[in-house]
Amino acid sequence: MVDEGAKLVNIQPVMPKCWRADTKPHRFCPGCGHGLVLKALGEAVDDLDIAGRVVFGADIGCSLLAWDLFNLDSVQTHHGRTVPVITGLKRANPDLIGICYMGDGGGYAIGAQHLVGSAARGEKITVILVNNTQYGMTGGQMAPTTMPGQKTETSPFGRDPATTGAPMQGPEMVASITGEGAYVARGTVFNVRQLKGFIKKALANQMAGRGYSFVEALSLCPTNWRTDAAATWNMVNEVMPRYFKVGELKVPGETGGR
Amino acid sequence: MAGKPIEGEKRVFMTGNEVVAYGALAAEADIMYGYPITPQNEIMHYWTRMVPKYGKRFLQTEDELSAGFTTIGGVMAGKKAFTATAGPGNVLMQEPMSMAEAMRLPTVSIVQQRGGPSTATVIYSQQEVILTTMGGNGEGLRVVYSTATHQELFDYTIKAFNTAWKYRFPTFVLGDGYQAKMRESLTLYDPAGRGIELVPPQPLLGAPGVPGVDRPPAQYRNTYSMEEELAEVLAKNIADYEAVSGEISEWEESGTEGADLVIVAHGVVSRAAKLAARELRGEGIRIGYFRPVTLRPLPAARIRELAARAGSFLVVESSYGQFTRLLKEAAYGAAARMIPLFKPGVGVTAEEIVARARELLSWSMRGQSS
Amino acid sequence: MGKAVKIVLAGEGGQGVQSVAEIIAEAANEEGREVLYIPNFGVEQRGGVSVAFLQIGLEPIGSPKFEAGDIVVALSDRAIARTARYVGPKTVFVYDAGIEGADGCLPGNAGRVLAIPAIDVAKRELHPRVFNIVIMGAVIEATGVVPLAAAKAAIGKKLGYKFEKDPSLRELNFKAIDRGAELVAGRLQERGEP
Amino acid sequence: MEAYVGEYAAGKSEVAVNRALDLAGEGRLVTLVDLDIVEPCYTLRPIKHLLEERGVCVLAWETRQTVGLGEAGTVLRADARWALRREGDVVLDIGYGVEGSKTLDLLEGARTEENLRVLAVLNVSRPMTATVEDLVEHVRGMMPVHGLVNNTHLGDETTPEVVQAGAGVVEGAARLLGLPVVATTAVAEVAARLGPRDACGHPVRALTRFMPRAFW
Repeated sequence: MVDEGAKLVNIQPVMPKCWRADTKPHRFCPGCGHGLVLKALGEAVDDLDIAGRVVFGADIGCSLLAWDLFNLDSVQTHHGRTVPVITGLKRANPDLIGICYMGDGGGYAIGAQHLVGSAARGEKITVILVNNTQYGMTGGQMAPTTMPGQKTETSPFGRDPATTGAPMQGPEMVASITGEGAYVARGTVFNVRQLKGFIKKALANQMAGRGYSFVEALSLCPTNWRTDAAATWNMVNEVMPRYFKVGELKVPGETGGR
Repeated sequence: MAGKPIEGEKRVFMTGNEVVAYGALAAEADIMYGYPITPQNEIMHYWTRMVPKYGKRFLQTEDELSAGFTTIGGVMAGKKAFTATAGPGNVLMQEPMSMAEAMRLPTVSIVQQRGGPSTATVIYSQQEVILTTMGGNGEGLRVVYSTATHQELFDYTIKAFNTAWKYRFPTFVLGDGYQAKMRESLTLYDPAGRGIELVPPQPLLGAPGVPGVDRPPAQYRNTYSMEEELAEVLAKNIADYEAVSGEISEWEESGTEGADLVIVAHGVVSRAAKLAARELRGEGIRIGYFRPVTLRPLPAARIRELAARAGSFLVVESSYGQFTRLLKEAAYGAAARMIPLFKPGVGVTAEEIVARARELLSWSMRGQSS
Repeated sequence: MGKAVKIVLAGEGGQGVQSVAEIIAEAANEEGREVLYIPNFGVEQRGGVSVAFLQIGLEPIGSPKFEAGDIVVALSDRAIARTARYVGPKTVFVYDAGIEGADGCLPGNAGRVLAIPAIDVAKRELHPRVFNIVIMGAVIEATGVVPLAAAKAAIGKKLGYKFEKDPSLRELNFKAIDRGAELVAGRLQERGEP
Repeated sequence: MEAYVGEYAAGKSEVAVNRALDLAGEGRLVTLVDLDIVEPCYTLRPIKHLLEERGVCVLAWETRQTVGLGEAGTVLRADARWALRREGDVVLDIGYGVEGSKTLDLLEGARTEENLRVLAVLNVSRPMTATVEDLVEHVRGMMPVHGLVNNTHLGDETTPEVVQAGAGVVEGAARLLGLPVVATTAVAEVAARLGPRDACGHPVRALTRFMPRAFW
């Protein structure tokens, strides 16, 4: 028997069943929010017991680091094209459950037309978009989600809404262009339990064939924010919600949303 | 759902776009993804009309990037998926096709070339040769069939699916606005009736079984970290491509034996070239005709042989040397001169080719007598 | 026969030139001829002059494009201007005699220029709607690409459902073909033979 | 503990690598940390093994351990985050970036560590940092900074005159900023001709160039 002390030392974080052990530890920066979102997604896939039907699409940017994170069939593409790849897959084989995992640059800028087109058509896919307010992998440039005054490599004096616009309201846009059966929510890594609930509902919505499902996850990027732990949590808990309202925006069967 | 779309053989008179739709049907294509652009629209129009009857699928996407990437999704799901485009749409299409090349995906794309650059005309050209053979930020590891007649549009649409699924390189049927819109007669047939075996598709993603339990997960990516890692993947793909280039490449030729002048053309222009060569030969003039059917991979060995023997190639194309560039590369080091008859963005008639050939022949006669 | 007969038909949208070309093409195809038909396309297809290009012969047709037509038919002033580029020294240029101001813009280089009162004949003797069928008769007579009977059969195939409802339409259309043929009969010394 | 900060291509990495090697050469325990997270194409990765052979502990990814560097890959290592808790000398090579030395926030204890000295590496030959005014503004944007390093150079065309002129400009900026000039650095051949101190009296450190070998 192992004694009590040794047991404590050997405690490992619990990994979702659908994660691949042989590609861990994953390669995100310390303090990165992706791990939290992907854990929520992994647990949702476990809970729904759908690993045999899921195809996971990762985009470029930091989300691409997830291309071999799961024990799931996966395809990594770029520039928001994950949405049409998974759309094409789902259209060709509707028995599959398609997940698009992407960042705010791919989803709201270079691949925005795919988000708009797929949402408007009501594709039976689930899009999980991670909003960390800038382009992480290319070195911290301004994104559509960058907040007013926020300094990035391409807004070195802070984002000026007068010349570069206001932070993109993704879920609000998706909610307004999708039909009845759509599920739209914005979660946050500050509340992973709630985020996992949103993702589960989004996947269940796809499985029921009701319509589009979209979850934006407010996330963290201490590396490019240059923030320590306290400032990082302050950013996601205090600053980001000023611009991005957390909650469900559209739930099938409920009128008006919340 | 009806049975086979084409039973036995059937003589028909129709537009090229219709022919492509029937060709895809005969090839047992499952799903088309597309975005409207002239002159390929009727491929979608006819396909969508046949969809319910034969249990097929169609998706109109938000643009050609999406049409290409959804086609990629379709083939990864294990379906015979295809798309069709032209001109500026073909420009956008190159991004997904680069990925298809990177991942060795059996996509089939029909290109009906229109005038360029930019939106130019919706009518006709052969100006998408470089784009279709070498487009994207890759090495042109793809197969491009340049068709000349409606019969070929049908034959090679069927063949494109087989080539794509057999060799796993993105495959293109390169037509043009003339072929798209004109009508002529051809014979539709059931491939099985002619002993053509259709290569069955296979799922790349979503195959049976739970990944990590029943089988390893299938995981694809288009990004690498290191030069060496990329170099290894490319080296394998290039070696595979080189290995099958000989068996994929196709050409047509006549009267090249002993001919000092060979008229070289591809696609619809080759019809005029063929006619011109025949007319001149009718007058007892020794003149050759050569036409690569595959622009990628080009029948390079045959081109080199001919270029080593002939004095000149009269290269005729509805673009400003795009086709000639491919020929020159293949024939590099051989003696033949490449004499241009370039008509970018417009069609070429047999009369023009005959006139140009006569001019060249009279010069060379004069050269011999002086 | 040597080369294919090349035909250009041009008119305003609604004048039915594409239907005429299509029926001739289908008739020729049924007769076992080689046929290549390009309806005009491009920006002109919306509100512009409609042009049909037809080649009919016994051997596979070469280039879809040609420089000069054997017969070029223009049914409006704009069509006359639009088709001028397809006229050569061997071309028979046919236009409707009722086009106002046509005299000033006729192609000077045509082998023969022929005005036929197709619109007038259709209006007075038949029905304005069969104007294009009159033209078809004239084109067939002028080129001999198909027998008139084959053209009638092709019309029957295309408009059969209408003819069944109203058998008098059959007579009207067939008469229009014959009248069209009469309009050019004897006015051309030589004609293309198939 | 020293952190080297500065503009794009100012020579931070070169100065940091040489500093780490010098300290290791004295038999000290040295950890060198790669914190270039904006444009990490010149990084310590390729020369990691070389430095380790010379007794420096290097905290940097190796290219083969990363994924997605096609898009640059701002991937911070977990052990880099805790670098300041290590024993011995710690030399930090900090990338450029709009938030300047705020990159230090990524390290646990950076803001409370009394022994950490942030040194701005300056190259007066770079167009954006060519005058005293430019330098003052540049360094103020990176605060807190504890000292300046004159690394004025023109690559292979560097002459003692170029370095001396740079020293003068850096000295001027240092006076306005109230900061010391810790050193003038130059490749060994130039340093030899400069002598132990430059014209302004700053100590001269000789550099061996490693970074040309350190692409990706």
